[in-house]
This record gives sequence, structure tokens and C-alpha cells, in this order.
Amino acid sequence: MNRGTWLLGRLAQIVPSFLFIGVAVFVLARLLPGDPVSAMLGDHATDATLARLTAQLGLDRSIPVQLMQFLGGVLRGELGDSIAYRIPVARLIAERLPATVLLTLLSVAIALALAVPLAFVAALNANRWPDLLIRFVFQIGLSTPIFYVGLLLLTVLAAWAHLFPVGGYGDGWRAHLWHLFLPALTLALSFAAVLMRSLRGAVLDVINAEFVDFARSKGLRARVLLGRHVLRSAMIATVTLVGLHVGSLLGGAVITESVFAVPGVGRLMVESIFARDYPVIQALTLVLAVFVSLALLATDIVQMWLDPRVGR
Amino acid sequence: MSNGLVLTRRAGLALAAGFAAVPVLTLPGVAQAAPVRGGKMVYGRYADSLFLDPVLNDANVDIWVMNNLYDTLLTPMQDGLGVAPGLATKWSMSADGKSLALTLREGVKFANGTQMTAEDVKWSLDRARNPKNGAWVDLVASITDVVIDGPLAVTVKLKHPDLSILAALATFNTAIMPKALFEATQGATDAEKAKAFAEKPIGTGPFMLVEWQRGVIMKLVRNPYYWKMAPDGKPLPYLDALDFQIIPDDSTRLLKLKAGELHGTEFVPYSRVKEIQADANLRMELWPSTKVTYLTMNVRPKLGDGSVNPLSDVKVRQALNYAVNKDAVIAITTQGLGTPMTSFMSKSTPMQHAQTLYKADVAKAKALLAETPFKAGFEVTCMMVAGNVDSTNNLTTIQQMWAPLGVKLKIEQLDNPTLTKRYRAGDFSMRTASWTDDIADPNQITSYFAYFPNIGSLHSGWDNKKVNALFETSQEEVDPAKRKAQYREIQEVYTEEAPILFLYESPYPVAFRKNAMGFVQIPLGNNLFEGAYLAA
Amino acid sequence: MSLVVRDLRVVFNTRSGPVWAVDGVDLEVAPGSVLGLVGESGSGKSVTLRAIARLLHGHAKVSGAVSWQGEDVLAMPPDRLRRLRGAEIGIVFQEPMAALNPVLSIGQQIDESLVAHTVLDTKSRRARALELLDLVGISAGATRLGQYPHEFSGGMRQRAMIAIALASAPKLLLADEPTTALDVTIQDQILRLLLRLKDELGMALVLVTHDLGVVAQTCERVSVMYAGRVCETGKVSEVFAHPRHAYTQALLRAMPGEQIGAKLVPIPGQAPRLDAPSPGCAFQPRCTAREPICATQRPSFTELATRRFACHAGARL
Amino acid sequence: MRAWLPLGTGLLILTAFLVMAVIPESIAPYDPLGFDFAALLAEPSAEHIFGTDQFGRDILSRTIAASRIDLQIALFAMLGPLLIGSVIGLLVGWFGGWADALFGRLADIVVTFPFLVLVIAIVAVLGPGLINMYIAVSCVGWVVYARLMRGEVRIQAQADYVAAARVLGYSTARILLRHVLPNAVRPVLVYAVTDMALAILTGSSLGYLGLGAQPPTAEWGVLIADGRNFFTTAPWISLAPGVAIVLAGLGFSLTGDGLQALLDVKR
Repeated sequence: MNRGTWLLGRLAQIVPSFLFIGVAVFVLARLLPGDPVSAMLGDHATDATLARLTAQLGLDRSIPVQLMQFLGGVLRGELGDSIAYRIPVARLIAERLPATVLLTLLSVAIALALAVPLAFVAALNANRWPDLLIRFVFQIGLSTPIFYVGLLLLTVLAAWAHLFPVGGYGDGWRAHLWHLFLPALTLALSFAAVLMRSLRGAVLDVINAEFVDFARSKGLRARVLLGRHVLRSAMIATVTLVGLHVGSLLGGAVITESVFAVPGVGRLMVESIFARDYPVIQALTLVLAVFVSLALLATDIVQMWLDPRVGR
Repeated sequence: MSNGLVLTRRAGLALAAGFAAVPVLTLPGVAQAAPVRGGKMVYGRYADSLFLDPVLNDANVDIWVMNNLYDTLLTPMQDGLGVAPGLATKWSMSADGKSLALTLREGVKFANGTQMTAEDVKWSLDRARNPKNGAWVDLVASITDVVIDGPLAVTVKLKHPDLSILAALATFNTAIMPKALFEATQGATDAEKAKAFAEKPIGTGPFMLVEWQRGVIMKLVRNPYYWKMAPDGKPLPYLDALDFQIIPDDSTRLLKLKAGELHGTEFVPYSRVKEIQADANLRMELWPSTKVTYLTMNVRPKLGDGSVNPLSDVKVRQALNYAVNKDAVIAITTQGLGTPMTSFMSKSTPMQHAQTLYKADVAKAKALLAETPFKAGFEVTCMMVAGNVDSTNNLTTIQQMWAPLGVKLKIEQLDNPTLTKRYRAGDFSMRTASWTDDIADPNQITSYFAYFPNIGSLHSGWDNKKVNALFETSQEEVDPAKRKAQYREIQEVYTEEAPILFLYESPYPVAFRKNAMGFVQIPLGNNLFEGAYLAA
Repeated sequence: MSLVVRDLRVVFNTRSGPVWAVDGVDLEVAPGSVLGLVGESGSGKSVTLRAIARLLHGHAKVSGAVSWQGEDVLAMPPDRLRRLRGAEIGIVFQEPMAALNPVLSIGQQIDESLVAHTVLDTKSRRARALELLDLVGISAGATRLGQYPHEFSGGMRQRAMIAIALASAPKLLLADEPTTALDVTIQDQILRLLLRLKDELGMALVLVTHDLGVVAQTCERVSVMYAGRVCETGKVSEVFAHPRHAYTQALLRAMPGEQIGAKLVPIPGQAPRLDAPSPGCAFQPRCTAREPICATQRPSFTELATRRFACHAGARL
Repeated sequence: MRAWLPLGTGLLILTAFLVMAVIPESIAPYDPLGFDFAALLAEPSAEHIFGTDQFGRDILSRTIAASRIDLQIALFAMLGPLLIGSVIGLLVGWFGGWADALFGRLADIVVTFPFLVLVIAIVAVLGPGLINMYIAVSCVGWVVYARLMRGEVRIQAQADYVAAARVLGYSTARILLRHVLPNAVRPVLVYAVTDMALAILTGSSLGYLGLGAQPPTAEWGVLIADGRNFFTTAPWISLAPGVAIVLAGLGFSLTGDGLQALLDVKR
């Protein structure tokens, strides 16, 4: 089978899932106890006020009607207005999505930058002190709650040493990257630990593989040997892991964005759940599903590039 | 409606209460040099505003900053107990108490440079009292008409005498908006126009909004046409620009303040107050508030599941109140910054009647409980908004204090909408809550806490005929002294009946860099930046 | 002699203690000659081969001497070792599917050898790669260069691996059971190919195999290994005609020969354990010609003009 | 050697926590729920080795008492997904066909949801508390186990002994339970052990949002979350539970490593 066709097939498998996700999240959102109007008006509003706003927002219509309206809107590319902020959901998400995407990508980059070299050092020194030390440190990274790591990094590196800004997002690309470094690092630590574990194991497997011995017998430089033969093969399994973890990175972004005051969609999602802001919850779930699917597709492509056997 | 709302819009926010009425803030150290003009102040807020329309908004996050964009005819005094001139310079009530004549200030311009007229005033008040508009119409329900008497004169006609009308005209929902500009805004209905207008609101306030990224930042610049003059005779505000940065995490906001990335921030956790007071670069400000923190009890005879409700017995409620050592709660939750409640209203509420409420007495509590069918103790569940640190502290402490009575307190953390739903449906035993007034008058808090026909006395089901009647009378009372006596009686009955568990009042904890001066927060919560400046 | 191995020993430290995989091996390979290294599985042939090219991993302890054109291989610094591998000594592994990197094209795998050992530019390297494929009998080289190992058949893979090993024209090719994984007709092709290349390129060849037939067909000299030691070395014709070690004799008897109807005699017993060496001859428990001394004293080498063997019974076989 | 050192160390750590979980009263110096108004936020000292919290409760005692709840979280938050996922993986891996295709789609969908967000939403529906947290984690976490199990089953299904069992005419149930499952379950079990460390972290994240263990129950994540308000003034509050979480994580991961080597599971 042609590899392009194979990729298209992967895409085709994903697309119908979106319809399912759309319906599922619509139902799930309505299963949440409470409603957006009383959440917004608080404890003291009178029933009349409540009823008036509910009607104004169209939330008094039957659930099937609302579902049809939602799905129809999605097909027309209209996502409706946020109940809490009273501005179009599309605008809200457009304002917030870049920060989260950047944060996620940056944290994947940092996680790889940390995990790949250290996994090599650990694997090449398997069960000796550099290995044990690296594994212990990463274990701490893996076991420390994300909000605590964030607070620690903020306090020490930002507020005390003034090496980084204390949260926020800044203006312009360079400022964005600068502001997002610490949150990305926070998010990357636990992910790097997972990657490191997997990669260390893969390197240990690969390094004893016959083809590496054969490559050595060709008199290749250590750099070529490790980079081309060992790393590339070891990365194949790890790349899959990256794809599968994008979803949980986004989940972790919920807390990271809150601690670092990053204006991302993770925070928006949780705020919207807590506010029962249905249009935002629904649209955001779809947008995140698209994002994660694109990430999975990207890892498929990388994997295809790494491993010629995939997709043929 | 009123307001309230304090109770919480979000999990995680520490809203507790109680405050120290007396210790008003001190601004030590810095000599009061002449304010400096210019510069940009950056202020950290815990949550963003939602909808900057004076009439159609719903939440404190809007109310507390809107006065920087809009003005009202009168303004609340800084102690919260009276009103001062605003867009109106003079006012007089007719002898029958049903007609209030106001003289408008001369030369007031909106931030776009157009003149404010009597027409704008009439239109704004008519919009505020339109029953179809929003949650706050009750505050101005007594108005029957607004009459234009001349370019600078309007008369507000009342259905019946209403001593709270002056306070109402100093409340956010009666802010004056530019009629022509509003009506020229895109949209078919008032609601649609309001949505578009609130994107870039224009009022007569000291600042105007130039950029707003929801949940991230709100950028204000000074209104060059602002009418109010500083003591030096030049116009306010001092600042050229004011940024509101949204930083939900308490610790992060404080770190940003310490790093000098913010000039000031609101809602400092009580656990951090001492630390800030000890920091030479910072200044802790504790503003007297109308904030009270308490537990609401469901006093209906049966609970939602049909079981007998011990809290329907007044002696049980009294016993629970006596068993709680408020000072210990205050020490743990507010780090000693709160003060015990002395009425269901805060000390900053006009006509508050201070009493000694249920001073901790375990023996008395046991004795009271012994007189009830529940002398063997019982289990009771209290709902709270998940993640709220102050609520957790309060309930954990109370849990400990009720244990000697055999009362087992179960804590149930819920997310806000779930809690609100169960609360409104009366499907609860107890819940944590706090309240701040929106109006400098006791009628709002009383209508919510004690007057059953409004919202069933905080949805507690407590229905006291005498209090209901007293409240109705007081609403039309023309004699301030008599009105005060009526409120005194209401408060005494309320204390005796104890439909809530009284806890504490607490101040608004705000922190600034040493050079950021002149901010004021009034007991109603409004953030005043017109006099704020950055010292050299 | 281009390659001389003296008293080569390899000890593996394993979880359950040391294993003496190679225990004092001597070998010589003259330029342009073919040496066969035979023995049962586990006799230490492959380990010897890898020890010569220093391909064994950290847990293996190697001692003795390996001299390549007078240079001590075991003491070579990394840079020199890298030039030795590939440029002077090429290696062909047993299982091409495992030895070829599955994620790199054959072209890339040839090319990286050329990059490491030649100064050719991209274009010349490609020309050389095509030449190599042609040399090992792979047609349509231009297409084949871009293909991956899994797109090759077994025989083609082995040819490709030989092409890779020959990329920098080594003077010695170490072939570790290069035909074991292949079916018989392909085996024959590959052996012919190796012999042809040896002649065309003038290199020496060490052929590790457990197949005496292969040795008879291709080699000039043979070393027979048992339990990590060489038990007999000599010209193939002489050794096969008159084995002077009981093990060689047993091996030959166990091999189906040309004489139809000759009786096959399997070797009784099992291969010895290498983790607990006995004081005597390692083959003695299985030996039909054993004498009492075999169990107590390790036989020393008897050196003849073209033969070396270590067997107490050598004289009477 | 390669298996026993990590396995032994890991099991030693876990045993220590298990002992704390079973008999906290005998080990903890104070009542974990007991207030001490004389020692609010006391610094670490001889009396309170890890200090006290804002209620004057002894941090060490609370950390020890929390072992029970945290080991329970680790166990149950792993067990639910493990059982559900393994059964599904076993069945779809063996039978394939439309069920397998459906599983593929469903798994795709579940991984496109941000894990924590989904758990938050489910907990919001069901209400906070540990039981609901287990349910939420099971709803999301089963996919990984099912994928692992499915992959192993498909490999085992090709194995000679399975073919032999079929030839002998054994029932499908017998082949699955007696032959395929025991062989396929090893990598799943190894993953499960390391997953337990992650379960504790999920618990702490929910604790941060107030959706995990309810007060006054001591739970490491909640203890650490409580400490964040005193991060600068009383940093010791988070120390002991932090050390406990790291040690427990280390224990689980070492045990997992050891098991992996012992059972010779390919990564």
C-alpha cells in the first residue's frame, strides 16, 4: 500500500470520531449537575431572574433541539457565544489556543531534550552510578505533583533568581517562548521521566542488537553509531509514546496554566466546566480533539520517516 | 437582586470573611508626598470581569471594577455608611418623601468627549429599573418615573417613601451611560446592543477600556475628560494607564508582586499577610469590608431525603453556635485578621446593631442540646465549594469543635454549579457562605438573609412572620430613627433564632509595592483607582 | 602472516559466574588465504571472530594477543581501531535480517562505510555503491540502493551485507557462518561469490562454519574448535584425510560424506559446560578413544610441519 | 542480580509503607486528626520532627496515617482500569473482527480527550470523593491496559502451543484462561505496578482542585496541596508528604523494573 494512502486512511478513521466526540461531550456536559445560569447568577438570584436569562440563552429548549442546533452550528462553522463571557466562542478559543499549543510543543521539545541524552547516558552506564542517579532524579520529577514543581520553579528561578518572568505570556513570539519556558519545563519533567524510562529500555535493547554490532564492524564513528543506528531505532517506540501523551500533557496544562497564569485553553476548559459554559466546553473539546489528532498524525508521520516498515 | 454573589464564583478562591472593623488601614512609612502624575499601574486580579454593563452584569468581578469606567449620581462614602455627591451635586427629598430632586454637575463629559445630559440620566435610570433588565431592578423598584426639569435638573418620582433611594443612586446599576452612543450601537435588542457596547464601554468614569483579552488582561487608559479634580486643582486620575492582569493562582499573584511585575494585587490569602507585612518592599492594606462569613443551615422540618432535620430545632442551632469558638476559627483561617460577627450584618453596614453572639460555651451547648430529641448527637453534612481553602479550614475546625456534642460533621466538597443547584433546591443541610453588600443600606442583606418572600431567607426555609412584617414596614418608613429601631429588632430576632452559624467578618486583603499609592477599596468592595499613583 | 592470534582468551562474567568461552586460541591467516574455523554451536568460533575485531561488549574480558600486520589489535586506540574495522578487516554476520539495520536503506548502509573510510564525494560514493552491488551480483542496483532490508530476499540480503563489508576493500574478510541462514542453493551461490571475491580482490578470508562440507569446498586450511579451544589445525586435505584429534575424527564420522552408504556415527553426549572447566581434555567425556590420562591431564599441542593438534590419542588415530 | 536488587529495594520500601498503612497508630507519634492550638504551624523540632500544620496537627503523623489511603488509591485506581482493560483487551485481541475495529475507534477517541480534564468532568458529574475518583480513572485508564493486553494476546494467539491446544480440541475459554492469559498478562502486570505511582499523582492533582480525598482525611497529595498556601512561611508542611510520595513512587517503579527483568518482559 502506498504510504500516502495509508496516511489518508488514518485521517479517514479519525474524522468520524469527531462526530461521536461532539455528541458525547454535548451529552456529558448536560449530565453535569447544575446549570450555567444559576452558576453565573449565584446563590441569591430570584427564580424569575433565572428563568429570564435561561430563556434568553435558549437553554429552555429541549435537549434534542439544542443538540441539533449545536451540530448544525458546527457544520456551518459556528460555535456560538460563551455564556459566561458573552463573546463568540471562536474568538475566545482563538485568543487562548496559541498559548496552549506553544506550551505543549515546547514541553515536548524540553522533555525530549532532557530525556534523550540522559537516557543514553543511563543506558550506556546501565546499573552503574550515573544510571542510578539519573533514574532517581527523574523519579522525583515523576512523583512530585505538578503544581508543587511549578510553585518551586517560580519561587526559585523566577521570583528569587530573576532568571525568568513570574508567569504570564508576554507580547510577541520571543516573549511568549521566554514566558512559557518554566511552565513548559514543569510540564516536561514528569513527561521526560516517562520518556526517559522508555527510551533507556529501548536503547538497552537496541545497543545489544546484532545490527549495531555490524554497524560497529564497519568502523563508524561513535556519534554516527549512536545517532544513526541506536537512537533512530530506539526512538521509534518513543515517538508513539509522545503521541499518546499529548492528551495527558494537555490535561497537565490545566494546572500548569493556572499556576503560571498562562492564558491557555486548559484553564479555560476547567473554568468552563466549573461555569457549565456549554458552548465553550463543547467547542473546546472538539478543538482539542482536532489538536490531539493532528499530534497523533504528526507522530505517525515521524514514525513513518523513522521506520520504513510502517505503512507499507 | 442583589447581589450577593460573593459567594463564590469559583473554586479555589479564598473568600472568607470577617474583618477587623477597627483597624483601618495604615499607610505607614511613606511620607505622604504629593502624588505623581503619569505612568502605568499593573494590578493583579484573581478572575476576569465578564460583562461590563452596569445593568445586565451579574457578578462582583464586574461590579467591583465598573466604577472605574462609569459614575453614579451619588457615590458611597468611604466608610460605607452614607453617600456623597457624584454626577449630581445637590439633592433634596420632598416633604412626602416621594420625590427626589437632583441637580446635575456642570460640564461632565463622557470619555468620548460628548456632553452628559439630563436625557442620558433619565434614559440610564429608566433602563436600570426596566423589569426586563437584569438582576438588580429590585434595588430601584420604588422609582415610578424620572422627570427632566431642565438641562441640569431631574426629579426621581417614587411609589412610596424610600429611605434607601439615595444609596441606590450610589450603586453601580444606576450608573449613567451615553444614551445616543448606546442606541447607535449595533444590535436589534437592548441585550444585543449591550453586548456590543460592553466590549468598549464609554462612561464618565476616570478610565476607559482600550483592550480586553478575556481571562488575560484588561487595559485601561485615563479618561481625558474626567470631571473630578485632585486637591491640587488638576484633573484626576493621576495614572495614564491601568492594566488588570488576570492571575488565578494566589501564590503566583504574590510572587509576581514580589518580583515587581505587579504594583498591587487583590485577595491576598490570610496565611500570607504576615509575610507581606514583613517585606520592606511591600505594603499590606486591610480594607474594612461588609463581608461576613457563616454557614447557612436548612431549617425545614424534613430534609430532601425525608429524614428528620435536627437543624429545624432552634435549640440545636443555638447549641451548634455556642459550641464553636469563633476566635479559634479566626486564628486558624484568617490568621487572626477577622473579628467575630456581631449581627448577621457587618459593622460597615448602616444600622448594624452589635450584639455579643454566642460566645463559645461548650457546657451551655451541651445543656441546650440535652433539651432536644437529639441529645445523643447526630450526623450533619456541610457542602462547600471544592478547593476553597478558607472553607476547608473553617469546616475542619468546626468539625473538631462539634465532636464533644456528639455531632459528626461530614464535609462535602462540590463544584460551584452543583452546590448552587442543590442549594437552590433546598437539598442540603448546611453550606459554607459569605456575603458582601452591594448597597450602603441594610435593606439588601436583610431581604436575602431574613425576609422569607424574597429567596426563602437564604434558601434556609426560615420564615419568621414578625421579621417579614418588620422588613416590609421598614421599606416604606420615612423616619430614620424608627427605621433603625425596626432593623434593630430584626437583628435581635435573627440572632435568637440563629438560622445561620455565625462566624466572622474579615477585611479585604490587598497588597501593593511600596511606591504604589492611593488605591481605595470601599466596604462594598468597589476598587477605586482614580486617586492611585506611582510615587517616584 | 597478516593475522596472528596467540593464546586468545575470552571470559564472560555472567549472573551465574564466569564462562570461559574462548580459552587459549592460536590462529594464523596468510594474505590471500582461506581459513576455515569449524566446531559445534557454542564451541567459541563466533566469539573468537568477534574478539579479533574487538566487537565483544563490556561484560567480556579478552586477553592474549591479536596481531594484524604486526600491530597489536587489542591495544589499538579507538581511532586506529575504527580504521581497522571496515577499511582493513570486513565482517559478514550470520543472520543478515538481524545484522542489517531495518530502518536504513541498503544504499545508506553502504554509503556510511564509504563516508567513514574514503574521501570520495557523494557522486563517486554512489558510483562505488552501484559497483559493489554489481560485484556481489545484485542487479538493478539503482533501485536496490533505495530499498530497505525487508524488501530484499534472504539471499539478496546476504549479498548486500557482503557488499557492505567489502565497501572499503578490506584485506581480510571475517565471515561468521555466512550461509547458515540460507537454503542450500543460495548457500552455494554465496560461497562461490565469496571465493570469487577473494580472488578478484586479493583478500584473505576466515570462514566460520559448523559445516565440514563447506570447509572442504572452500578452505585451504582449517582450525577445529571444541569447548573454546582449537584442537586441531592444518591443511584441509590433510586434516580431513587423517584427523589427528579424536574430536575431528568424530566430527568427520558424523558428517554425511560423498561415499554413498557410509555409516553416519553421531557424537554421543552433550557439548561441555564452559562455566566449569575440567582439568583434563574437554572432549574426554564423549570420546570413544579416551585413555585414563585424558580425564586428568590436558593434552598439549603436538606440532608437525603443517599440523598442530592436542590429543593424547593423536598418535594412534 | 539485575532483577533482585531493584525488586528487593522496591518491595522493601513498599513493605514499609504497608506496615504504616496497617498499624499507623503504633508508629505515628500523635493523633493525625488531633488539633494543638498551642502549636499552630510549629517548625520542625524534637516534638514534631516535620512540624505541624495550621491546625497544630503533627505532619509526620498525618503523613504516616495517609499511607493507608494512598496505598488504597494506588491499588484501586490501578485495579479498575486493569480489570476492565484486560478483559476487553483479551476479548478483542482474541476474537478480532468488528469488536476489534470498534475498540480501535473508541481507543482513538479516549486518547484525544485530555486525561485530567475528563477525570475532572466525571468527578464533577459523580461528586468528589475517592470512590468516584476510582470510577473516573477507570473510565479513562482502561484503554492503555486494553491496548497492551490486545497486543500480547495477538502475539500469543500465533504461538505454537496455542495451535497445539486448538488441535487438542480445548475450549476457547480454557485456551484463553489457561494458556493465553497467563502469558499475555505479564507485561500488563509490570505496567500496572508502575501505574500505581501515577495513580497517587492523579489523586494529588484532584486534591489540588478539591475533588480528591475529603477533609480531614490525610492524603499525601492533599497534604502537599494544603502546604502550598504556606509555601514561604511554613514550607515544612509539604516536606514529609512530598518525601513519602517520591519514596512510594520509587518503590513502585523499582518493583516494576525488577518484575520486568524477572519476568523477562520485552519493553
